[in-house]
Amino acid sequence: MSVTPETPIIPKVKRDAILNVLSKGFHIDKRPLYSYRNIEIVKNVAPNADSSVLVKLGHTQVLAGIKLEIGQPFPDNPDEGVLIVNAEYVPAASPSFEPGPPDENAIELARVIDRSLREPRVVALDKLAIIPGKKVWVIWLDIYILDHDGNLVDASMIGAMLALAQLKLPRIDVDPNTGEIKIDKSQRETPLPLNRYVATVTVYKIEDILLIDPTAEEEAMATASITMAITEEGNIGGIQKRGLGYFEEKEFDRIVEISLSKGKELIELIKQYTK
Amino acid sequence: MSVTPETPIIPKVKRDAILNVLSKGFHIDKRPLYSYRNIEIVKNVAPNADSSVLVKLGHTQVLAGIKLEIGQPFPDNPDEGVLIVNAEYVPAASPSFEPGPPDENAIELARVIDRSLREPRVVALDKLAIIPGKKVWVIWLDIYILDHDGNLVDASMIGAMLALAQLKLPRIDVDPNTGEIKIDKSQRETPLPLNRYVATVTVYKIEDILLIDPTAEEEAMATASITMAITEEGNIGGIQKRGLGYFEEKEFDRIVEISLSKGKELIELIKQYTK
Amino acid sequence: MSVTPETPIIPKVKRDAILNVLSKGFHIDKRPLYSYRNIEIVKNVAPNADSSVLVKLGHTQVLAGIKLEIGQPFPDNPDEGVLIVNAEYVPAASPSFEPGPPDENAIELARVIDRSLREPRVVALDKLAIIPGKKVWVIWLDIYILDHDGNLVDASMIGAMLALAQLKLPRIDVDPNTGEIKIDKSQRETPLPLNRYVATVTVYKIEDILLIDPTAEEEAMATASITMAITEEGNIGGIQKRGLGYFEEKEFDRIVEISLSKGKELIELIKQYTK
Amino acid sequence: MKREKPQLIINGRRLDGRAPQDLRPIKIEVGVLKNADGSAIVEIGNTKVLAAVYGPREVVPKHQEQIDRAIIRCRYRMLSFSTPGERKSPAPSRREIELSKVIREALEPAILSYQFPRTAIDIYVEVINADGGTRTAGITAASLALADAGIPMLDLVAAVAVGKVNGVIVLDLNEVEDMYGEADMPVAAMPSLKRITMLQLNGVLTPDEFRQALALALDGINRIYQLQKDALRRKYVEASE
Amino acid sequence: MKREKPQLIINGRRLDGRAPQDLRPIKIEVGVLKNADGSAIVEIGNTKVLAAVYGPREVVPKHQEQIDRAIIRCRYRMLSFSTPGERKSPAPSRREIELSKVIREALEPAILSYQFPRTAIDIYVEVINADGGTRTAGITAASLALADAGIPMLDLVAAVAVGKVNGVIVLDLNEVEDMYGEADMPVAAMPSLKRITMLQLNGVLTPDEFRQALALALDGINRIYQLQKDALRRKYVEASE
Amino acid sequence: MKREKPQLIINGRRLDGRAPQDLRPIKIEVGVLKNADGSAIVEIGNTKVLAAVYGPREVVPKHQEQIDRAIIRCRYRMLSFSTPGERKSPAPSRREIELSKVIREALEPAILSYQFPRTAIDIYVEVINADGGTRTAGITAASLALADAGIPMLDLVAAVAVGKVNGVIVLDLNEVEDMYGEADMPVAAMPSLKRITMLQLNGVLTPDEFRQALALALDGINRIYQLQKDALRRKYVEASE
Repeated sequence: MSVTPETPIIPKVKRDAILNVLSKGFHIDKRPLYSYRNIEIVKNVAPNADSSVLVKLGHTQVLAGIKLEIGQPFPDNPDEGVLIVNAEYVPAASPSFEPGPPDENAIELARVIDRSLREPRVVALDKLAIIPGKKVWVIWLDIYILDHDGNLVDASMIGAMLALAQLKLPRIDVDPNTGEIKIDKSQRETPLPLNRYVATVTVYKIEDILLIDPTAEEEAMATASITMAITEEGNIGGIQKRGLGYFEEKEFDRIVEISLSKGKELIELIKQYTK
Repeated sequence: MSVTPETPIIPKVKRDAILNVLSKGFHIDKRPLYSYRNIEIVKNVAPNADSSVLVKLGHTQVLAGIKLEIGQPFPDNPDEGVLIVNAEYVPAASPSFEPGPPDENAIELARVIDRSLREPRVVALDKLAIIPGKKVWVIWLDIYILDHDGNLVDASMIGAMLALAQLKLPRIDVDPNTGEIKIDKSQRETPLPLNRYVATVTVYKIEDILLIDPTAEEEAMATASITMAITEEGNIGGIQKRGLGYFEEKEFDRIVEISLSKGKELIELIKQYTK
Repeated sequence: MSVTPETPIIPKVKRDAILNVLSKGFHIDKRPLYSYRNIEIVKNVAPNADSSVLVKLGHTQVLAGIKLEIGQPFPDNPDEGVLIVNAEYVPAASPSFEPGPPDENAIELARVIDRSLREPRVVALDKLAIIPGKKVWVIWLDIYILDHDGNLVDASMIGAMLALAQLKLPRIDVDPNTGEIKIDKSQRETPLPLNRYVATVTVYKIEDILLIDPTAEEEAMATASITMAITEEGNIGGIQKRGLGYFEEKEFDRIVEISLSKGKELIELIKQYTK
Repeated sequence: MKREKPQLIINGRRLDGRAPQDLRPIKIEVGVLKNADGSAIVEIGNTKVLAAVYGPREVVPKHQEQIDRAIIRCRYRMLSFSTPGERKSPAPSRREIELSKVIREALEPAILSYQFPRTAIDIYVEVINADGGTRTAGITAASLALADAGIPMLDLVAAVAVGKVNGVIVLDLNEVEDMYGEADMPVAAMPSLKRITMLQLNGVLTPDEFRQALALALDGINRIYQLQKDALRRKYVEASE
Repeated sequence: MKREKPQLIINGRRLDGRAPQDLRPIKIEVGVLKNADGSAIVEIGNTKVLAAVYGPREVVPKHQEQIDRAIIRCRYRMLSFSTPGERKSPAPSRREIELSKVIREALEPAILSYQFPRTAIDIYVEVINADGGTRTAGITAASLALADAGIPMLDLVAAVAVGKVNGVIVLDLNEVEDMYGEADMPVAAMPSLKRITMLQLNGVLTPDEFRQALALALDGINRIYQLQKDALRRKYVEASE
Repeated sequence: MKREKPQLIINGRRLDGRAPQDLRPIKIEVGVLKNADGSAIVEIGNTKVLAAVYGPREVVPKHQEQIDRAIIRCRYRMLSFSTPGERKSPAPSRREIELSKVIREALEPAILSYQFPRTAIDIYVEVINADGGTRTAGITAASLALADAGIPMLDLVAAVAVGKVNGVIVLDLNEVEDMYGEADMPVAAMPSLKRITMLQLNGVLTPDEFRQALALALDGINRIYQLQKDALRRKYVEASE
């Protein structure tokens, strides 16, 4: 069962103060409404992973890591590699997160990231077959939310994109007799083949104000959000509305405009860190 | 742990009123004690199933559906097909049902239906081997209780029996080289081979009164019930006593008599709908 | 999550009385502090098991049983048999045990027994390959705590050791054509090959007093315990400290001394019962 | 989306004969269960979804209770034989968990939850047959079941998917179009208030295509809204006859 | 029931030498555990079952509590090494879940639950060795464990299976007879009150065979009942010595 | 321990160049998370562990509450990509369940739990990269996170493993030494009080080797203790600047 979450209680005084700042076009940390917080990237934080990256978006911290395995393709895509995305809200990240298997929020996050990668064909899965129909690369992409200060989807997508972009495939040797495949992780040459970069931009709605990249405090006041995956080419590669509230038809022009422009910005940033 | 269920609270006035009617030989809806409510059958409600049927027994609604797969036989019956029966009390069906995996009541229901089919060899499983010892037909029979107004076992058994009797096996092609088997669900010719028809008759006990097919209101007053699976030939192909109460030794002659006579009636009805 | 267990409440009068006896060098049942209670062994309590033994250590009762199967070796030990140890605190054994899958206490118990067998190489797993790299003996050792009156680890280890020592491998026939392996459980000749015997000795600490083999009442007063696996040769083959308390550095000479001497005693006893 | 795209639109017509902006045939019935406080079945093409509502009722377990509003609990589920291909495992899939949340959030904005503090409103969506558009049919049915249960709402919620198939923006995708098409965009709205309560996109659209698709979805939603009101009226009339 | 039926009755004798109406050797011990409020072990042939009872005690979790009676909670379980063949997985099987309910319902009619409102009586049935008749041995043992725990009952409950093997109605099936026989019918009763509290049938019987089988079961139950009373007396006498 | 033992000590030096009594390089940072009440990261060689603490806080579920003390709840967990080889399944392994208990019991003796009745102190240990010594690094980090959260303690707890490798007693095993060595003995202590709060041994040691190993472990623990205090001082100084 999906259940209405508890609404965080925000004292009226604070609420009014925040609304006042927002209505002047600024976040409570003085950024303009349509600007992201400072983004810090730490690469290779988990050397045992095939690729890993820590993304700090303000105080939000997301750890994305990849394990590569050789496995079987899906029967309906026998010649393609497999990408599996999981996400977890680590209980360290917020007093309200509980230990246990991923809840609906973590599952939704993982599935939104997954679709934002899959639908615009970010990873060239068709180049990841080793023995077509039998053995393909399986990419396990795991996202851990370590500290929650708002805007988890965009931070996670940056982490996912960077973890993929950094990944180098290890050398493999196929024994011609037994057909056994050995991975030699000490040798990494080929970068994972990517078709394009994608970023997500999540637009939040607080009363009638649209904004991006809220802190946790601001996010608690939002009634709804809409995440758009934006491709390098300026297309929309995925959408997800979330939250107890709604958007009005007329708000969509503005939402698309913001998403396209900020998405472009984020993709530039991701590309810089990839070098 | 199996736990004593909560006893539904029935106001004394109502209780007395019901007992009064029953003691005169009638259900609260004015049927005689030993007659079934109106039975309505809707076939093929789920076209994606290989067979499906909706059974309405008064206000009780049960949906039975079948998915056919090709699988491996059980090691102790290598030359026989496989029949797997599951049941679920959908939470829509009653304010007291909860979402989640089948509880002991649903499991018991499924197992009673399963035994009532298996022991009298209703399905000719021995005719369902495709490659003996390796590949056989697997019949997944799933029963969903959609609306609970009493007497779920008998309604479910009618649904199970009809879903089986309606089922036509799809054509299969065995590739002589690879041994791969392909199902062509667009072509259905052979009806599922059945050995016989079976119905269950559940006799309930309210105070000292024996009756069949109670409404949910009546059923809540029963202390015990006994389900007998009756075969076409007039044999007993399965029994299950349920409930917190007991039966007296001397009551069994009457129970067997009722079960045989009503079982025959139900089998006639099922056969009519099969045509 | 591992959670601080509830501390059993012991009335001060009783507590003082027990401490008084202990401080004089005796258990509440009048044994000296460093002596085990009476040990009773009942062999072959479950004839369907390949080996089974009931151990009564005072009122503590532990049932250990073994099922043998033929299975695949672990990839990192392709030429060795497999030993899998599980333990369960049966809810019959104590008012505080609950039905359900093994909790952290049962898992810890199983893992301590497992390591006490594995690290000193009690079972000659290298002699349990049937077809090296493909088929090996798999030993499922299951330990059930039936009645809890203290000192479960030492009692379980006696049971584990005896169940293994009693086990005779059934005859197997490998079909040279199909490679299929058949077990003939009616014929049992070869005893399971063992390298050595091991016993565990658990030293408990109540206030500043060290003791072994407490009753449940005494055990409830212990702040910590330390289990040492002692081999025939007088080596230490495993250690586990448990409990909310601590040991002081200077206590370890005494703990090792007790463990070596009582371990030797227990091994003698186990060997006697093995004959 | 798969790579091999069969020809799905021929001479401006879809494989089932519809024009791009056509809905499939729709059948709606309200009040189909005895025990549930409210219920409805929606059939759209070969898709068939049952929704049932219980509540407002006491919250068990109690700790879920909220002091100022009713909580909405929602489960979307596919019956084991409802899908093409193999039997669906009854364990909730990640997809079902996500859609339970998405459907709940599509309905939340319409329900006057603050009128029933400390209660729960439970919504069960059971997919009987799946041929594309089960989540949107589920929302359409659930909103009727809520109305049937007498739960006060700002407006009904109606839903439908739009998508892009062989380069054409089409309304109300069926299973084949969903599987082989380029994009699938389910939308839910409170039609008379023009509020969008659910929006997802699987696939890629240009910004222009998105605007075009959204407009077509809202048009389809309005048509479904009329059918919802007819079905409620029918039940009301029958009941009062 | 399997198709290949080996010859199970030769010259009127069963494979283990018994006549059709014979029970296997029975050993009963009451009060075998220290911590449990009541306990008993029943051995019948090679079948060995331990039952333990705790209660009446506080109900945790509290919401299970009933204001006018004790709840009975029962778990039937087979130890991993208790069955022939492979190790049994410790996860509760559907069979174990059903039998836990069936055993509880066999005992409920005998327990004076209304004397202990807001409490729980917990019954744990552990199958140590399974050679046919574990549910009936479990009921026989559990009823003794209840008596040993001092729980007031209308009567003891005793149980045994009857069946049809090579066309003959026989008492107290062992594993082989259960597996290859034509029918297996476990029965439980309160012997002195002639109340039948459990009745199941796996297999096919004619109405006449059913009546004959039921009579034979009740006869066997009476014999087991005497052994139950002996065992209780033995414990009582020993305890008072 | 595996059978094939590669040469791990050559000319008195370990494969990573350390002498037997050397620790790996250690990096400690306190206060690394915004939301947690206390947090710390400990890196020792390639092992990297994050610990976070919440509490004392309200106990949910309430029935876990203890009237005279705070309960300590602890979870040790390895992230899916933290280990060499294949992806680790996120389901808690038996090893993780045991280590959660072992770590909790290593910390319990230091925490003044009786100052906070009816509350919970939650400790989350997340292994980011595993190269030997994750449980001991976890204890070292968790004790700092407790201090960072302001939880009163008798002393910090520091931990390290000792072991036997190619017959030599060595300090602070890395993954290869752990895997191919003869014994691995993790130890935790409150250094200034000389109290040992955790002790495990996997492998075989003679009584003499055990004494030698324990002494070496306590020596290593004292060195780590100094680094812990430095890290706390650093954070305090930075904070007050």
